[in-house]
Amino acid sequence: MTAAGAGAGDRGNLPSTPGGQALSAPLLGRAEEPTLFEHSSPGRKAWSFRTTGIPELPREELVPSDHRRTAPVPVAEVSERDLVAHFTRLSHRQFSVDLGAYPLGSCTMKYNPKVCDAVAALPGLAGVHPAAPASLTQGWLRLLVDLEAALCEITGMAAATLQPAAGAAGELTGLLLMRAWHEARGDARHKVIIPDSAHGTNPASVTLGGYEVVTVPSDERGCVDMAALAGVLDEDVAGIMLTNPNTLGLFEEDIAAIAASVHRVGGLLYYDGANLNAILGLVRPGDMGFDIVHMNLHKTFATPHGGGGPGAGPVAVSERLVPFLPGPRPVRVGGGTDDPPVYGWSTPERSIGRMHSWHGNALVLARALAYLTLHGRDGLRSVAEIAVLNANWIRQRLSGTYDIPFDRPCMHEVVVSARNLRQPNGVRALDVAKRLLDKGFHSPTVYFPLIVEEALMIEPTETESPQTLEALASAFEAIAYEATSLPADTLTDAPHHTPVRRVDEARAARTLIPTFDARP
Amino acid sequence: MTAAGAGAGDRGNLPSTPGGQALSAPLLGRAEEPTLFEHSSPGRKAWSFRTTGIPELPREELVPSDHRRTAPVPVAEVSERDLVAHFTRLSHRQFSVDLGAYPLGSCTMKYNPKVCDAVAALPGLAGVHPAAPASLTQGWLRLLVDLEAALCEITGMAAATLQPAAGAAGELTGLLLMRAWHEARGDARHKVIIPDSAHGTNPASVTLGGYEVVTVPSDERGCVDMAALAGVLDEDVAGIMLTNPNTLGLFEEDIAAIAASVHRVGGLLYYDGANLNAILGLVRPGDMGFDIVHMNLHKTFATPHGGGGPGAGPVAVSERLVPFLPGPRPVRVGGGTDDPPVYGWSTPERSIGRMHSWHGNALVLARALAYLTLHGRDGLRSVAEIAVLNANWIRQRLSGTYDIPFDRPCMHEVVVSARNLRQPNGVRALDVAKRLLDKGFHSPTVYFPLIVEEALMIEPTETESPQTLEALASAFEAIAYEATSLPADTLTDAPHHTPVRRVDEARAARTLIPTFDARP
Amino acid sequence: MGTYIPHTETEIAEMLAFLGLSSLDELFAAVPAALRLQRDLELAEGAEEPDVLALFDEYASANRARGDRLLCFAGGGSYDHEIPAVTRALAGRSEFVTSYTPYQPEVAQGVLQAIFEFQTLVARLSGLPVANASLYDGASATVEAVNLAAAATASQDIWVSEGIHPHWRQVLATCAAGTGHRLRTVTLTDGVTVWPDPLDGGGRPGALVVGYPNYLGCLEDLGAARAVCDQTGALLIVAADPVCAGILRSPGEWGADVVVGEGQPFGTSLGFGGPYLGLFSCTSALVRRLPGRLVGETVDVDGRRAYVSTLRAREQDIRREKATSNVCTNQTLMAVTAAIQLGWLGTSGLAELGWRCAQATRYLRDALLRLPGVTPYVDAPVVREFSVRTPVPAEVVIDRMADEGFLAGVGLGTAFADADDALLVAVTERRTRLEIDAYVAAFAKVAA
Amino acid sequence: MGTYIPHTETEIAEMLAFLGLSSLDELFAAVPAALRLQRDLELAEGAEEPDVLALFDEYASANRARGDRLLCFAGGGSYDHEIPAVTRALAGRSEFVTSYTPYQPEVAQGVLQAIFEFQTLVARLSGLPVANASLYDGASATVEAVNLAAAATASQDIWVSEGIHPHWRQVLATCAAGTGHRLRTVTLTDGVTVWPDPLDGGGRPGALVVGYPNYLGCLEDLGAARAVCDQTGALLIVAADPVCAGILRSPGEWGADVVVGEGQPFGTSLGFGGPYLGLFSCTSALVRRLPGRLVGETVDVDGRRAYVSTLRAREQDIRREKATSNVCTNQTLMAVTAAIQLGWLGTSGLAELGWRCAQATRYLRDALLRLPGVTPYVDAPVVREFSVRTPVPAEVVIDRMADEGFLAGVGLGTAFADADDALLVAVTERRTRLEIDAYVAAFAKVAA
Ligand SMILES: Cc1ncc(COP(=O)(O)O)c(C=O)c1O
Ligand SMILES: Cc1ncc(COP(=O)(O)O)c(C=O)c1O
Repeated sequence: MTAAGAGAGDRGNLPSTPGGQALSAPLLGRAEEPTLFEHSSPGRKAWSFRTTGIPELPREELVPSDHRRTAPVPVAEVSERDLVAHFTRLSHRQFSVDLGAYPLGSCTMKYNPKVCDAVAALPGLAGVHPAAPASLTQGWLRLLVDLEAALCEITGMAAATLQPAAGAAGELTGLLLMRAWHEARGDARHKVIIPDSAHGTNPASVTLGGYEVVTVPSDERGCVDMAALAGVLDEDVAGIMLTNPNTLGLFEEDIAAIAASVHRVGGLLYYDGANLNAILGLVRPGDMGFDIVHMNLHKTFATPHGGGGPGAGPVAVSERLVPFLPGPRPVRVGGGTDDPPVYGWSTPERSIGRMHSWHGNALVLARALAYLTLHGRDGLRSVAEIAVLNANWIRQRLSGTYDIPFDRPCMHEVVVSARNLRQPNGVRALDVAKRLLDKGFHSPTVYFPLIVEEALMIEPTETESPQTLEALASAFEAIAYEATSLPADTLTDAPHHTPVRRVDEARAARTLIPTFDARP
Repeated sequence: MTAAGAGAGDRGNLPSTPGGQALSAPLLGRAEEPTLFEHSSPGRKAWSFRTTGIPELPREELVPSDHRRTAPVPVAEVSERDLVAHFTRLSHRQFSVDLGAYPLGSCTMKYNPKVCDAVAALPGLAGVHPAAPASLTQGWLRLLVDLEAALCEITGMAAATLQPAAGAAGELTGLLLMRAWHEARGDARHKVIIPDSAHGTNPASVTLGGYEVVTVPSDERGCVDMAALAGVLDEDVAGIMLTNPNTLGLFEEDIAAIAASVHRVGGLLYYDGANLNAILGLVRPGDMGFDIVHMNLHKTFATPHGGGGPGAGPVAVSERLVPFLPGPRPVRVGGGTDDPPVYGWSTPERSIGRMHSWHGNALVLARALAYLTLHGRDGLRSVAEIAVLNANWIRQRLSGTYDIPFDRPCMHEVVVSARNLRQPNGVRALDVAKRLLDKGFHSPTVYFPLIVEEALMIEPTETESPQTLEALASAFEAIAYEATSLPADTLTDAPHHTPVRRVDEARAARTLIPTFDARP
Repeated sequence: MGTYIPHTETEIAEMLAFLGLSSLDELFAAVPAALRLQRDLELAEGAEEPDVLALFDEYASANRARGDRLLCFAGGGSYDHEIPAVTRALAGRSEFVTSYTPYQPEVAQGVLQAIFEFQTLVARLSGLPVANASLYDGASATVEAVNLAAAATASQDIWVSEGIHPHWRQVLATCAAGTGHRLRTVTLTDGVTVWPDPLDGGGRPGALVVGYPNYLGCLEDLGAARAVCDQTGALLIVAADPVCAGILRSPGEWGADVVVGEGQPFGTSLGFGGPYLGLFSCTSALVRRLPGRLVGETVDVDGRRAYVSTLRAREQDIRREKATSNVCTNQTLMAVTAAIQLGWLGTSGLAELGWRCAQATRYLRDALLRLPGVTPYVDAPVVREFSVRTPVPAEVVIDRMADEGFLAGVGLGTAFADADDALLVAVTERRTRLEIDAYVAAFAKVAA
Repeated sequence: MGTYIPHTETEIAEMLAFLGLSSLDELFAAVPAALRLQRDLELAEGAEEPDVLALFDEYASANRARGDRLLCFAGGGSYDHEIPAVTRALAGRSEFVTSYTPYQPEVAQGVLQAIFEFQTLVARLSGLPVANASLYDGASATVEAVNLAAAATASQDIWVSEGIHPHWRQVLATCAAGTGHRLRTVTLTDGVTVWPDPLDGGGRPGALVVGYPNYLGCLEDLGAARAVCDQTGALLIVAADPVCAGILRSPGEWGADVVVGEGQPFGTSLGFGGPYLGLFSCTSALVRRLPGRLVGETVDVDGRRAYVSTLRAREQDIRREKATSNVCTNQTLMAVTAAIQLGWLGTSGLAELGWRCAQATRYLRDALLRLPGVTPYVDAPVVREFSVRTPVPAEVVIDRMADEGFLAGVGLGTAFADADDALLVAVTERRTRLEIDAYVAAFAKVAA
C-alpha cells in the first residue's frame, strides 16, 4: 500500500472538500476557533429523528411549487463530534459567574443556585404547552399566582403582571399603565421625568410609551436635585422614573418628599427595580410611595443572565392601577376552605392588553420563585444586608486609591472614578477595566452612570466572599499602582492574557460584518 | 462611616480568618487554582438536607462513647458559589475529547455520543437499588441480557459475564476462568504466554491469576515470533494472552496457526479486547480461535473515560467455559411465545464466583448497549473501517517525517518512532508529545509498546474527521521540523502554552506529597 | 437564611469593624426610619433545597398538559420538536448560562462568536442579509419591526393580516397605545389575506405585516403583498415560521424588508411559553435602525479575528430616548441554543425537518377529515398546522382528548369569530404513525 | 450507519486513493480471508437517537424498584443519599467526563488536582495518611487490601469477619483462587466479630478484615482486632462506611493499617450497583505497595504548583508482572464526584449527614420493633442500618411492601444461615418522618 499509494511528496490530498477545519484548541495559547461554517464539509450530518412510519406523499402535493424552496438553506454540515468540540471550545473562551467574580455594576451578577436549574428542567414545568387550557395547567397557574403574591409582598404593591420578558419590557409596561391610568381619568399628559443618572432603558422606554423625557440633574450628593425637580413638576407630568438606590448606588433620602411632590401634581412614581437587591426585606418601593415597580428577576432573584438573557421583568402596581394590568392574568378562581384552590385566567377590566406572546418567561419565573422560596423572609433580608456590606467594604478599601465621587456610604454598589489615574500616562477607566481582566476578574461597568467622569461601577453582590473581595480590591490597587508607575502600555494595551486582546470596536462599526456571509 | 471606621492605612483586615482564598481565574494566564482546603473558611457551608421532622435522641444514645468521634472530620468549609467556581476552573485546566482530538493509542478516545448520557441519567435506570429483587428490576435484567447477547454476537462467543469493572478486571476474570477450567479437568498448569508487546495489565493479571508469565518476543514483522512460541509451548502452558490487532496496531496474520498450536498443547487463548474497535463486524475473536475475550466498553463502545474511569470489561467465553462464568448472571427464566419474557438471576454450576460488589458497572453497560443499538450491524462495521482508514492515512502521511518501524499497513492505530529526530538536539518521543500539547492536541501514547524505540502510538479513532487528521499530521510534521531546525528548547522545554509547563515528575516521587496535609 | 451567602459571623463582624459600624443595620442609616419595614416580610422562612425541589415537583405534578404525559398535537406558535441531548448539553454549559451581555469582548468571545453564527443562520433562513442577536419572542420582534417600519417610512399606518398570531396582534395593539401607530387588521378570506386595493382609509401605509405560513398554517401570497408595498412605499414585514424555512421560498426572496419570527422550535422547550426567542432580520438599508444587539466581526490589536457588539450607537445605553429600541437584556441563551440546534440539524436536517412536519401534518389532516362531521375550517393550502371544524366545541374536544392521553390542539374560538368548533392542530417530526393513528381513533370517539 | 463518523463518501474515496486502495475492504488485506466474517452481524440495523431513547425508556419503565417510584429503605452497601444539583452539574462537566487517565499532566491539572483533593479527603475520613485515586468498588478495594497485606506480611492466611459485605467476601474468595490466599471466615456472634484466641489453624496471619460498622450496621470492637494484630503481626484492614466516618472514631485512630470502603454514598447514584467507587487508604509504611493510581503534588519547570501521577513504578505499565496490582482504568469520575460532594457537605455537613442517618435509623428501628412479631435479628449497637426478624419471610415482605410504594430493605437469607425471615433496613437523611411513619404502617399491614 505504501508504494502503490502516494509518493513521499503527496500530502494526502485533504481537504480537497471545502471547509471542515476541525482543529483542536490548546488549553492556553490563542488559536482562533473557526466558525461553524468553516467546520462544515458537504454531506456531513449530526441530526437524528424518530422513525415515524408515516407514509410519504410526493413533495409537490404538500407545497405548491411557487412556494417550494428550490435549494436547501445552507446551514452547516458538521458531525456531532465537531459540533460538540466547537461549542465546548467557545465556552472556554467565555468568562462567567461560575468561573469567577463578575462585579458588573447595575447587573447584580450573583451566584445562580444550581437547584434552580433542576427546577427549570422538571418535565412537568418545561414540557407544558402554553396554549393548554387552565384545566390542564393548574400547577403552572398556581406557581405564577404564588410568585405574584411574593413579589407584591416584597415590593409592597397590590398586584403584578409577570408578562414582561426583561426590565426594559417592564418599563414600557409600566409607562403604558401610567398612560392608561391618566387617560382613563381623561387627563392626557406628555412628560415623564428621569434623573440624569438613569439607565438608558428608562428614556428609551419613555419614548416608546409616547412620552417626552424631561431630565432632572443630580445634586452634589448624587441624588435628585430637589429644586430642579420642583422646577419641572407640573400638571403635564405623567410621572417620574426612579431607581432607589439609584445608579450611583446611593439611597435617595428625599424619596418621601419626591413622592409627595410628584403625587401632588397628579403624577405617578415608577420604580426601576434593577437595584432592588439592596433593600430586600428592609424597604419596600410601595412604602416609599411608588405606584409602579418593575423587578429584574435575573438580577435580584438570581436567574442566570444567559450571556445576555433571558431575564424576566414583572411589574407590580398599587391598588389603583390593578384594573389596567396586562392580561390574561393567572388568578385563583375557585376552591374553598376544604377544596383545593382552582386557578384560571382573567383579564382585568381596563387591561392595557398583552405584553408577551404567552405568559412571560415562565421558566425564568419558576427559577425566581425557587430562589425566593429557598431564601424566605430571613434569607432575602440577609441578601440585601450582605450585598450592601460588600459594596461598602470595597468602597472603603478603594477610597485610598480611587476617587470616590460622593462621600457617603453606598448601598449595594459603588461608583468610583479613575480620573485620578489619568496622569501621567493617560490611563482611563476603560484601561483599568481591561487590565482587571488580566487579573482574573470581570470588569465593573464603565462610563455609567454618565454623570460620573471615568466611572467604574462596582457591584460585588452578596455571594462573593470577603476573601474574593480582598483579592478584587488588591487587583484594583495593583492596577492603580501600575497606572502611575509602570509603562503606560501595561494598561493601555491590556488585556494581555485573554483569548483575544483588545478588540477593535471602531473597525467593527466602520466595516460592518454582521454575518459570516458578509465577510470580505 | 469613612472617618469613624478605618484609617487610610487600614487594609480591611481580611482575611484574618484562615483560608478562604476564592480568587477568580483569568481565562488565560497561569494563575494557580488553590485547593478546596485553601478556599475554606471556618463556618461556611453549602449543604442542604430535607426537613424530615424526625425527633432527635441525644447523641450518646445513638453511638456508644468509645465509638463516637470527638471532633468533626475536617473536610473544607466553602460556599456553593466557591465550590462551583473551584471545580469549573479546574475543568478549564483539563483537556478532553470534547475539546479536541485525543489520539492516545490503545485507549480509543472516540467521541462519546451525548444521547448515551441521557440514557444513563434515566431515573428508571439510575435510581434502581442493586439489591432489589428480580421481580422489581425486570428492565435492568432484560437490558443486561440483551447486552450480553450483542457482545457475544460481536465476539463470536457463547456467553459473557458483565461483572468486570474494567479491562484489567476482565483479564483477571479470564485468567481465573482459565484456571478453573484446567483445574476442573484435573490439569494444574503454571504458565501463561504473553507477547513482549503486551499491555502491562496482561502480565500483572497473570500474576494475580496465580500463573507465571512467559514472554514471547515479536518478530521483525511485529507479530508473535512463531518459532519462539513453539519453543515455549508445552503441557504446562495454561494459555496465551493476545490482542489482535496487537499493540503495534498490526494484525497477527498467523492467528489461526497460533490458536491451533496453543490448543494442541491443551492451552486456552485469551483475547485482550482493547483493540476490538479495529475489527468490529469484520473478524470475530471466536472465529480466530479465542476461548476467552474481554472487551473495554469504554474504548470500543464509547462510554466516556471519565478522567480515568469508570469503564467496563465484560468477558465473553466459548461454550466449554460457560459453566465457569462468574455469577449470579442475569438470564431469561420464563415467559413464552405469547407471554412477555421473565428474567432472573442464575449462578453457573461451576462458577468461579463473583467479580464485583454487584452486577458490574451497570450504567456504563447501559451506555454501551445504547451505543451498540445506535450503530447496529452496519454502523459497527463502519466504525472499524473508518478507524482503520484514519490510522492508515496518518501512517502514510507521517511516513516521510517519522520512522515507521514496521513496513505494513496498520489497523486502527499506528506506532511511529521518533528516533530519527534524536539528532542533532537530543529530541525524544516525550518532547514530541509535549510539543503536540502546544499545538492543541492531546499527545499520543508514548514509550509503549516497549519494544519500539521512542514509540509514539497514534490512534485517531473513526470520529475524527479527515480535516482534523490533516491538522494533526501537520502538527506532527511541524514538530519534526522544529526538532531539527529550531533551538532544542522549543521541544525539550515544551509545552509552553498549557496551564502548567513541564511537570517535575521525579520530584513528585522523591518528595511524596500525596495529600494536602502532607505538604511541607 | 439562604446557603449562598458565604460570610461567616466572624467575617461580618470584621468587615463591620473596618467600616466603623457595629451592626448590619447601620449600613442602612441613609434610609429614613419612617420608610423602613418594621416587620419581617410575610413570606415563609428560607427552605432547604430538597424541600424546595419537592415543592416544585408538586407544582409540576399538577400540570396534566406536560409532554411526558400528554402527546402534544398543539402548535399555534409553540412546537414540540426534538431537542437532542447534545443541544441540551452544549446550551447548558455554564459559561453560556452564567455570563451576561458581552460588554467586555476580550473575555466574551464564546458568546459573541455563537451569536455571530446565530445571526448568520437567521439571515440565511430569512433570506435577508442582517439579523440581530435576538429579541424576547415572536410578538416583541413584530412590535420592533413595526416600530422600525414606522420610523423608516415616517408613517404610522400599519396594516396587519389577521393571519398573524392573535397574541402577537394583541401585543402590537398594546404597544401601539404608546407609539401611536394606527393598526388596521385585514381579515382572512378563506384562510389567506387579501389586501384591500387600494389600502383605504388612513394615510400612506408604513408597513404590511403578514405570516408565512400564517397562524392557520396557510401559505400567504407574499408576491401580492410585495406588490402592494411597491405601490405604496410600505415596508413588507413577514412573520415567518423558521422550521418551514427549510421547505419554503425565503421571505427575502419574496421581497420582505423585515422578517420576524419565533425561534422556539430550535432547541427551546415548550416551557409554558417562555423563555422563547424573537427572531429579527432586515435589509442592509435598514441596519442602522435595527433594534437590539448586533455582533460584528473585527480584529484584536494583534490582528486576530474577534467579535464584538457593534453599531452600539443605535442602543439605549448610548442613544437613550433616541434609541431604535429600549431592549437591553434579550434572549441570548436561546439564540446560542438555536445556533447549536441548527448546527445539529445542518443543511440536510433542516430540510428534512420541514418535510417531515409537512408529511405528518398532511397525514393527520387527511385522516381527520375522513371522520364524520370533521370538516376543514379553511381551504387554502397549509403547511406546519391545520384547522378543522368538529361536531363538538373545540374546548370539549381538548378536554376529552386529554383523558385519552393527547393534547389535541389549540381552540380557535378566542381568536376568530364563530370558531368555537374549530381546532388548530400541529404535528411535528416527533409524532409517529402509531401515535397519530391513536389520536385519530381517540378523536373519532370524543368528537362523535 | 451511526451518525458519529464524520467522513463523507467523497472524503473516504480521497483517503483511499491516497493509500492506493480502491475499497475499504482492502484495508483489511492482512486479515486471512478464512477468518473474515462472511455475513453481517446478527444485530439490528443502526437506530435513530430518539428511537434508542424510547427503547431505553422501555427498559427503565420495566424497573419497579426505582427511586422515583418506590421509597428506598434498602442499604446493604448502596445508599439513597441526597445528590444535589450542584454535584451533578460539576461532576457532569465534560472536561472531567471525556478525558482519560492523566498521562499528560500539563493538560490534566483539572482531574489531577481534583484527585489530589479526593485523596486528601479520603485520608482524613479514614484517619490514615495516604489514599489512592480510587478502585472499582468496595469489593475490589478489599481484595487489593488483602493482596497488599499478604505481600507485606509474606503470609497468605487472611482472617475475614462475616460482618464484611457478603458480596465482598465472595469476590475475595473468587480472587483467592488466583492468589492462593487462604481465607478464614470468623462468624458473627450476636452481630459482632469475636476473634478466636489464638487464631487457630493455618500459618502466621497476614491480615484481619473487619467492617466498621459491619454489614448489619453493628459497631465492631476495633480495639480487640488491633490487639490481635499486634500479637500476631497481621495487618488490620477495616472496611469502613464513609458516611459513618462523620460520627465514628476513624479506623486510623483505632489502629487500622489499611482502610477500604465503598464511596458510592458521596454523590453517585444507586445505578443498579455501578459504577461505584472503591476507597483505599493506608499507612505511610505501605505506600510503595499501594495499588492503583496515586497523585502527588510537585512543581512545573517554572516552579508553579502542579500535580502528577506518582510512584508510577508500582504500576502495571512499568512493573508488569511485579506490579502491586493490575488496575489501570479505575473510577476517577466517581472520585471527582466524591470530592465535589464532600466539598458540598463540608465539615459540618458530613457530621450532620452521619447524625441524621443515625437518628432516622433509630427512629424507624424503634418503631418497627414496637410492631407485634418484629424482633431484633441481632442485639449489638447499630448505626447506618439495622436488621429485624419478621413474622413472614423477608422476600414476601419486600414484595408486598413494593405494592405499598416502598423498597423495604434487603433480605438476609442468602447471606446468613437461618435468616430467611431477617431484613436489613437502612434509613438515609432523605427519608422524612412522614415517609417513615407510612413505612411502619405498611409494614404492620404486610408483615402481620
Ligand atoms: C438600572 C437599570 N434599569 C433597567 C435595566 C434594564 O433591564 P433589562 O436589561 O432587564 O431590560 C437595567 C439593566 O441593565 C438597569 O441596570
Ligand atoms: C491493550 C490493553 N489491554 C488492556 C488494557 C486494560 O484495560 P483497562 O484500562 O480497562 O483496565 C488496556 C487499557 O489501557 C489496553 O490498552
